[in-house]
Amino acid sequence: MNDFPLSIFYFLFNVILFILSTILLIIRIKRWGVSYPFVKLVKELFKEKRLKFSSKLKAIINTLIKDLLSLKRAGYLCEENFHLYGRALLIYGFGGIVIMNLINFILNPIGVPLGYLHPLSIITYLFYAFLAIGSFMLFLRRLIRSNLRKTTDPLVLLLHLSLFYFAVVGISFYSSLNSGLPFLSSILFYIYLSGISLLYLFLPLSEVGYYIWKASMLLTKSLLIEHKSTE
Amino acid sequence: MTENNNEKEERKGKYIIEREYVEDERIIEPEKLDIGGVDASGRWGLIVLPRVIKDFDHSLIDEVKKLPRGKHIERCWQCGLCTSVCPVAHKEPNFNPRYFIYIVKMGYKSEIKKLKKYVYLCQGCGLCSEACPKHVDPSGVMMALNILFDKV
Amino acid sequence: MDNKLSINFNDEEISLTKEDQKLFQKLIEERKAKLAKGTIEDYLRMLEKMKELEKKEEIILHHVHEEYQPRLVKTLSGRIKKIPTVELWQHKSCGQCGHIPGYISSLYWIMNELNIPYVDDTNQTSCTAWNYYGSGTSNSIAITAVFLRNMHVAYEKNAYPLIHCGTSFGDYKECRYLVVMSDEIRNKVRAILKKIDRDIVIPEELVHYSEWLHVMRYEIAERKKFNVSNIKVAVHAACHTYKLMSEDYTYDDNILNGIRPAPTSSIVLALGAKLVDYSNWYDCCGFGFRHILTEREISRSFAYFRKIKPIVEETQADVLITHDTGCVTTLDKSQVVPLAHGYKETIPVIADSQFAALAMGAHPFRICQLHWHIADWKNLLNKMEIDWQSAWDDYKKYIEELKKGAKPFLLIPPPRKLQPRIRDERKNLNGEE
Amino acid sequence: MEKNKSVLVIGAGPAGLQASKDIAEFGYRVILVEKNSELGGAPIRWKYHTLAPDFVPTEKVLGPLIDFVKNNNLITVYTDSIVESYEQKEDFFNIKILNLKSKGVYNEKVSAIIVATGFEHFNASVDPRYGYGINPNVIGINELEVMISNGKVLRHDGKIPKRIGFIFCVGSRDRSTNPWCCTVCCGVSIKQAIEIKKIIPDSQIYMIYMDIRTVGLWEKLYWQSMENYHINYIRGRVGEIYWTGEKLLVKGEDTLVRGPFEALFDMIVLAVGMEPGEGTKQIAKVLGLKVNEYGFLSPRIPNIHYDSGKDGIFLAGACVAPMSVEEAIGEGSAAALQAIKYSMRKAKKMP
Repeated sequence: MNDFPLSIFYFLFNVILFILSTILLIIRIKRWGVSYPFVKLVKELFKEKRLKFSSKLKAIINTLIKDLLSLKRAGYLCEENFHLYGRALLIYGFGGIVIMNLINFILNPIGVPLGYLHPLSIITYLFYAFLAIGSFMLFLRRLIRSNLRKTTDPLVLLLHLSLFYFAVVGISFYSSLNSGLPFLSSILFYIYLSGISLLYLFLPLSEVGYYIWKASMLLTKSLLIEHKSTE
Repeated sequence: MTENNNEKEERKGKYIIEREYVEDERIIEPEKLDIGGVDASGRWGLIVLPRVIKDFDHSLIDEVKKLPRGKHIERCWQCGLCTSVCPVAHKEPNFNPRYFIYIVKMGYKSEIKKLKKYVYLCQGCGLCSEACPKHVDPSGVMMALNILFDKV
Repeated sequence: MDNKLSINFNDEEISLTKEDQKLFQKLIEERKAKLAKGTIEDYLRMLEKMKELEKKEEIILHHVHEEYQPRLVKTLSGRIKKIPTVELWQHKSCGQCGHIPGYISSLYWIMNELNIPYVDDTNQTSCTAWNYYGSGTSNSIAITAVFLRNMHVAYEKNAYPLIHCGTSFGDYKECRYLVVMSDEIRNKVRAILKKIDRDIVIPEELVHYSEWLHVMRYEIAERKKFNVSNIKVAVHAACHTYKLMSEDYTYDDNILNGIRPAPTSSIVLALGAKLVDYSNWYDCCGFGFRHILTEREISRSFAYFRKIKPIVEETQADVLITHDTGCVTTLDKSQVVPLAHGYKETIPVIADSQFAALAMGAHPFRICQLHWHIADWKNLLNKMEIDWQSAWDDYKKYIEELKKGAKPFLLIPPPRKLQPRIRDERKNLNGEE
Repeated sequence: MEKNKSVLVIGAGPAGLQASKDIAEFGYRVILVEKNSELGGAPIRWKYHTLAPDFVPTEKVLGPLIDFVKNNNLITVYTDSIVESYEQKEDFFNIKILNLKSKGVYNEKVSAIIVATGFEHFNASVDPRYGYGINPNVIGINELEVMISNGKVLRHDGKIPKRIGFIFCVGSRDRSTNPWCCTVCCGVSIKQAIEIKKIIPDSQIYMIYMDIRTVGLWEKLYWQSMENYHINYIRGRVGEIYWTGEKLLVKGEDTLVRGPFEALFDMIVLAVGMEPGEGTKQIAKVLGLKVNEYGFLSPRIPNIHYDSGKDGIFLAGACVAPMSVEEAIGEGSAAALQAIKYSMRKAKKMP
């Protein structure tokens, strides 16, 4: 299987699964009977003419930084450092992987192995490691404390495991890619694809789906507040 | 979070001496009110709505039970263990998992409207579910209430 | 904790040692015990002491003797109370004359109709109870002196005081308790009265005008000209009449089976109207005294959401009747703002004397002066089949004439039989040497 | 067996019945004196449908006792009668029994006495704020028990109530009425609420409580009611009930929201507490037994209920303290054993 179609296949694979996952998320939100904030978010961003586009962007970025990246909503207020670091690693890890995938795809569409020491692969490894450690920490936390284990929803444990599985599989695939062992990387590639599809199909049904809805709903709210204050 | 934005605007009902006993939501102070040619705006046309609970409404609780991880909400007997271990509750007094569950169970819409912007502060850390003696899984219920309060 | 209790009293430090605190506490307890009232025993003990003081001639007791043609009613304490029906000294109310003049002109008109002699004395001072309860000015001695000064003027005119306002009535009941039970207050008040050549005269019974209407209800019902049987009436009993020294107000076993005060409800029943009940009859009208001065907004909302709205929702009554100045004013005037906010429930608020006068065919504007009331009374009058439109035109014409200098129409009290006591001897007012 | 040994048992409630059964099975004669005309005490008088916590039908528990007592020839039952006087001899008592209906007087000689005169439900009209007896549809849990055993819970106008409220601690834990807790009416009220939900599935039931005291294994009633039967719990007290003509306006405070509520209910059930019964007061005078400040018979040592402080007289059941049927039955047995032991030792002149 020559190289060229591999990256196209990988790209198409991602696009299809992304669409599938969005549909799953929308079905789930429909069952909740709540509005789809993404539509309102986009509408707010582009339709409203009075407010300059830049100030709207600024509002989004400031909410993103203040709420999400500073983990205000995701553990920052929680005194339990173990939980805070686990969450931080997981979120930064996951975010990083998504960004690195995009960058890799743009800079290296045909997936030429760059070797271990190449800065790009180092950063990718780093993010995967973050995700692996973060998800394992969260999983471990909920496993050790007996009462927490008893009261944790199995889906949450499954979520942490699936993220951990995805991270491990990701690292092994990338390292095999760099190591140049064609046979090994192809098997690992398919395992990696299984990891990705697991995420795409499972995330919208898990807590992350809820967090995506919540984040976009809060962004829309902050935009609405922005409009109200400027009227 | 620009939560309490009413600090900026002039506080309603500032002439009421026992002002802090009256919640903002219950004060209706008309900017402009004309009664038969007489200008009764502001203080002169101010009315304070009663805070008597007239009825109980349990439709909300059926909705919560349908939402993910909200199905054990009826087990809650208001013991307050969740609020006692909740890290957010110690920092933001308006965030109180026990109270959220109670106003949803009894359907006190006015309280829900007043406090709904605080329910998004839940960190999902699960300590409340760990502490809950009746395994209500309040952290899951908070997720459900996040969804529900967006509709109320 | 240190045994010093330090209080900052207009930024001057006062500190009480432990012993002082105990003494201070003991004093308060003693004073409270001495003046403890509110229980039926205290009330009856006060009445006994009043009679003893009369024997010892420390005070003059204004008896409800036969010339006043008294009628008997039962009070909450079970004691039988004598209500004088004729030769009455009208103790007017500042709020009624000021805000709702139709209140007492109706009462006078009824008395004229029934040919009841009375004295409408210009030499009466205000009872100062509003500012005592409202803003806390005045003190127990000053307010008792005003009470006894008015009673003495009535005694002088040889007419029995009939108190119009609930607050004066409640206040006078409390002052009478003070002046009878506390020698110190009595001596101080006597000194004040001496300065204006007056003596301590305490009425044997303190009578509120609603109790007079209660005992005269059948005579009034006889003269009824308009049929009120289809009028639904809600009654609000004023706190100061039956909650201040509650043992001394009229209760009747066959009116609301003796659980609630009889006046006002009894005259409504006697006139044949339908008395309706509502859930929070016990609540205040919103006036609350200091409350209406300092928290006008909450007082207005309380009156509307706690009284007017529930009454209209629960009973769809045609009129709300009460027997006190503050209640009529608050319940009537507090409806304006909520109606402007878009609430629909409204009900006319008038006094029992006005309702009786209307039923007896009094002029709605010259006598009952309903135009001082804001809540819409038109459909009440329509339902009573009173042609208020022509009465209004007639009233308009009367006003025009007055502007042109015509003599105003006055209510002349029927001639009296009792002669006023002439005050030439300083020493004794009973006419003896 | 001592042929002529016999024990007087006063009161045919659960405690008295159990005591009589145990003594008779031991071979002693029993003189059972009951003030009312039928045996069984409060559970039968108020037709308790089932007993907490497992909804066991009352007949299943008391039925056998009553049948045994009725058919056993060692037990002579005096219904509609009271003990008029007693005289303590060296090792026996002379008892004079008066039949209230026929006014006949009977003399009995017994070796020991068991007092099991039981309790009476608090008369809620003593507490005027609920308007019990004046407001229609305000009933006590005892009257509700009668309705449940008839299988129909109806308003005064025969309609089925939709919204029902239970008010806890009526005539209990209240200085102006009875300052003690009756230990059972939380459990009983919740049991009844569940039974109502079975009879009227779409009813809305509210328990207005100060504290829920479902002690011991009765706790599962509380959990069941909340989780399976969707019964609502409002923590607060009720200050006034007002009859608007078709519904009851209940005014109280919801202390979890720190606010007043005024809600319309179709029916209100008052969880009336337990008071020392008439029989208890009467027997205390006749036998000269000590009574504590609440009117319950006070044993020599408060923790040992059967020991009345007088030789040969033993106490059992709710005449000593508020308790449930199961405890009363247990105490009946205990008193029976003490009575038998006392008689045997007296017979053998042992101290």
